[in-house]
Amino acid sequence: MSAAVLLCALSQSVIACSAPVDQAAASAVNQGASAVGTGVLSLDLLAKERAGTPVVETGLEDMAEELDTVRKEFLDNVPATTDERALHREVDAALERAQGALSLARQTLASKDTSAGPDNPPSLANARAALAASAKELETLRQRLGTGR
Amino acid sequence: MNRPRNTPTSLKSPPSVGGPVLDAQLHLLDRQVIDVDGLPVTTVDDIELEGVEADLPISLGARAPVISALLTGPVLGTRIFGGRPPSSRLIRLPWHDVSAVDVTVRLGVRSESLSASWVERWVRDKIIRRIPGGKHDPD
Amino acid sequence: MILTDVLGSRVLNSEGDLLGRVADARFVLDQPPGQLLAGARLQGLIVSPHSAGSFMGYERNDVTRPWPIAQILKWWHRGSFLVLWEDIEIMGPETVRLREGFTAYHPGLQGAGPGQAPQR
Amino acid sequence: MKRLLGVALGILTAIGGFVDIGDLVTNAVVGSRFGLSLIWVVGVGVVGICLFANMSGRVAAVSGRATFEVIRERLGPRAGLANLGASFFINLMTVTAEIGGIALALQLVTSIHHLLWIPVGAFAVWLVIWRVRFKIMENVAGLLGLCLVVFGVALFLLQPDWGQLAGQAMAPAVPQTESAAVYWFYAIALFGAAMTPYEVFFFSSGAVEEGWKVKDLVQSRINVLAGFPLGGLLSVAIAGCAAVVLLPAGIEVTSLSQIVLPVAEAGGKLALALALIGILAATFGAALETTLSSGYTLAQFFGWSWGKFRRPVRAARFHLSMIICLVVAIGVLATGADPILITEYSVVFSAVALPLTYLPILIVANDPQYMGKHVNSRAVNLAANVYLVIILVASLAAIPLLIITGAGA
Repeated sequence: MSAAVLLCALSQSVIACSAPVDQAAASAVNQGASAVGTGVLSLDLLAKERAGTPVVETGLEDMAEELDTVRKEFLDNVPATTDERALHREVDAALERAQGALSLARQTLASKDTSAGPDNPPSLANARAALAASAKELETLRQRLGTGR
Repeated sequence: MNRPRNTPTSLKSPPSVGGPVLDAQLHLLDRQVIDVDGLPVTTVDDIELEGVEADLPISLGARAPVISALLTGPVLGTRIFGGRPPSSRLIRLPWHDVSAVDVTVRLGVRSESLSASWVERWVRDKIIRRIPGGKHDPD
Repeated sequence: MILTDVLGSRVLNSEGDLLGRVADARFVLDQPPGQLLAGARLQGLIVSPHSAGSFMGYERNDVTRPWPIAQILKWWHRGSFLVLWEDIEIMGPETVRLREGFTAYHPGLQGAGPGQAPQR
Repeated sequence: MKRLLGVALGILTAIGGFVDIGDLVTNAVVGSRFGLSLIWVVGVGVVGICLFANMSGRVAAVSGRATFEVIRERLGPRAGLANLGASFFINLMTVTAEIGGIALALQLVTSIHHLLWIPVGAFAVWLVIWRVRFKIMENVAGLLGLCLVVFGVALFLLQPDWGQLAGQAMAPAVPQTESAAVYWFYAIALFGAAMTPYEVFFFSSGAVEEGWKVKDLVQSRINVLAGFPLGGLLSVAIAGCAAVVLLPAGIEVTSLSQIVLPVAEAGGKLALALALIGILAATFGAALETTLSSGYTLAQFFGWSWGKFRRPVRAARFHLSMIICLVVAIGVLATGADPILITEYSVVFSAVALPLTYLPILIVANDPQYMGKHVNSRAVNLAANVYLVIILVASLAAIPLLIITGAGA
């Protein structure tokens, strides 16, 4: 097992070290778009009553974890030039908005479960809209940057 | 690596013999040993020869050595990694307990009585027997 | 002594020339029976000029499949021969020395070996 | 009539038992990133596993020797031990992945975090191995695994553009968003997932467990030749669902929760429930098979007594070693290691180890000393030789591609 972990760490560090900022940005945007897209699809399925809460909840949790990792890894890249710094800021902001949208969706779902705060329930529609906006933003970025592969 | 250059070129047919022929590597070593009840006991990790001493000259006309026992246990480790276990640590399956050799080596005795199965017995008595259900057939 | 000590030993003729390495030991079940099976007498050693490991014995039987693995291994062990116990002067973990004027025999086994597949 | 039922049952369990966490994850990942353009690999893998599973089953039925006894006898202790080390390591990795898969599936059903399910899943696996008869264990897991057919149904309900899917499958090409190295990396992963060595260890040991004789060979051949390709179709359906729903949405599969989304989209909650049952059964069944395979390989190498047909006290070290494997798997998963990542590595390492398993089987299947008149036919040998070349290439290319592509990232 340790050999596998070592190899994984090795290959990952090779990527992290060798990847220039624009490639890292493309890869982070690609993964972020995938995570947010999953969130949109999950909420749609929940709204259409095609999937139960456990599946959607787990899916959102998985995606939130993934986004956290993606953003953390992206932040390990240090931009050198002005252009790179701008791109870095742009992508990081988009990832942060994606994180926000996902956590809003998770809160909504959780509050629906416990029916806490009936006065002002954050609605699923709001959460979906936030996720969809983030998905659109990341998709535009992805069009511009490619998948980084 | 110095290649042998004195390999004999013409080979004679071997003399006929009065019994089945076994090549140790091909037919004995690493074969599964099964007891009289069909229970696997161990594998043949090595073979002990009686009637010949290592590196001592053999007198002309001396009787051929015979297999005194099949060996198992720590000898496997030394066979893989080198060295030799002390003679006292060899676990022997005496040849007179062997009843047949085909794709397995079969014994004519029960494994319960063999020193080769002490680890199995220890694990059984100290651990497996104490877990509920270990003594019964699966349902 | 222990058999695998001898396997892999260098085989020398009486003048000390290297002939190869011990690839296997051949036994004959023709001794007075112990209880259940005849005693196993050392008939001799199989010497391979090319490598110590007896790799599956293709040089000693007539199995030719799977092609080409059988052919490659047979070739690898070409030149193997059998020396009888009577021609062995000294046997040890490093070297095996043969007597003067030893005879080299065909290493071939008749048939597939002692055990046929048991019909279960 | 009874015989016909037996055949039908055998085929059904072979279908349900074919898919495990490795097939599930790898096929979904590939479908979501490459569409059906890698599906030809599943075909290559299925033919290979049919060939060699059949061969190992025949060796076991005719000679009574299971695969790892044969490996030790043929390769000797040194190469045999190296082989045992590699096979056992990969097998343990697969056990870990399957138990992680059980836990992830249970999380999808209950919302309770999968870390909490890991000890429960591992304990259930042990209990079944400890107490349930081999035949029942195999049949129940296999039949429940058939629920995965819902992936095939979902694919139809999604009403995809069949022409486009067929085009991807028939004229494979590297998608523009992916590099050639990543494409071939996933080709090897799919191949490794379809041909995992544990299936052969399990299949041959299972033949001994069930006491197969020469006359049972016909039925086993039917089971394999019908069951495995149909199981392979399930794999294709999983990839197809991902290709139809996830690929256009730009979703790349990284978790089990994403794999079931297309089924929900197509068939709603009922289909989703069936898919979850199927995944649970498939991972649970595979966890049983891989845990047993760990015990089989160790016991067969060292000559210990083994087998579920014996009561545990008659195969003490065999049972103890499986308990230890399960504890190790729990330990690894408790560190928070991602089961999906472990799965992806396990299928690639499986591909690396393939020649170690399949070469000795081929050699013994040709040895009249073991096989009598049931040695391989020329046609089987020809096909096996072709596969050995493929296996060797995949094995040699796996690690370099793993490093170049950063595990396909």
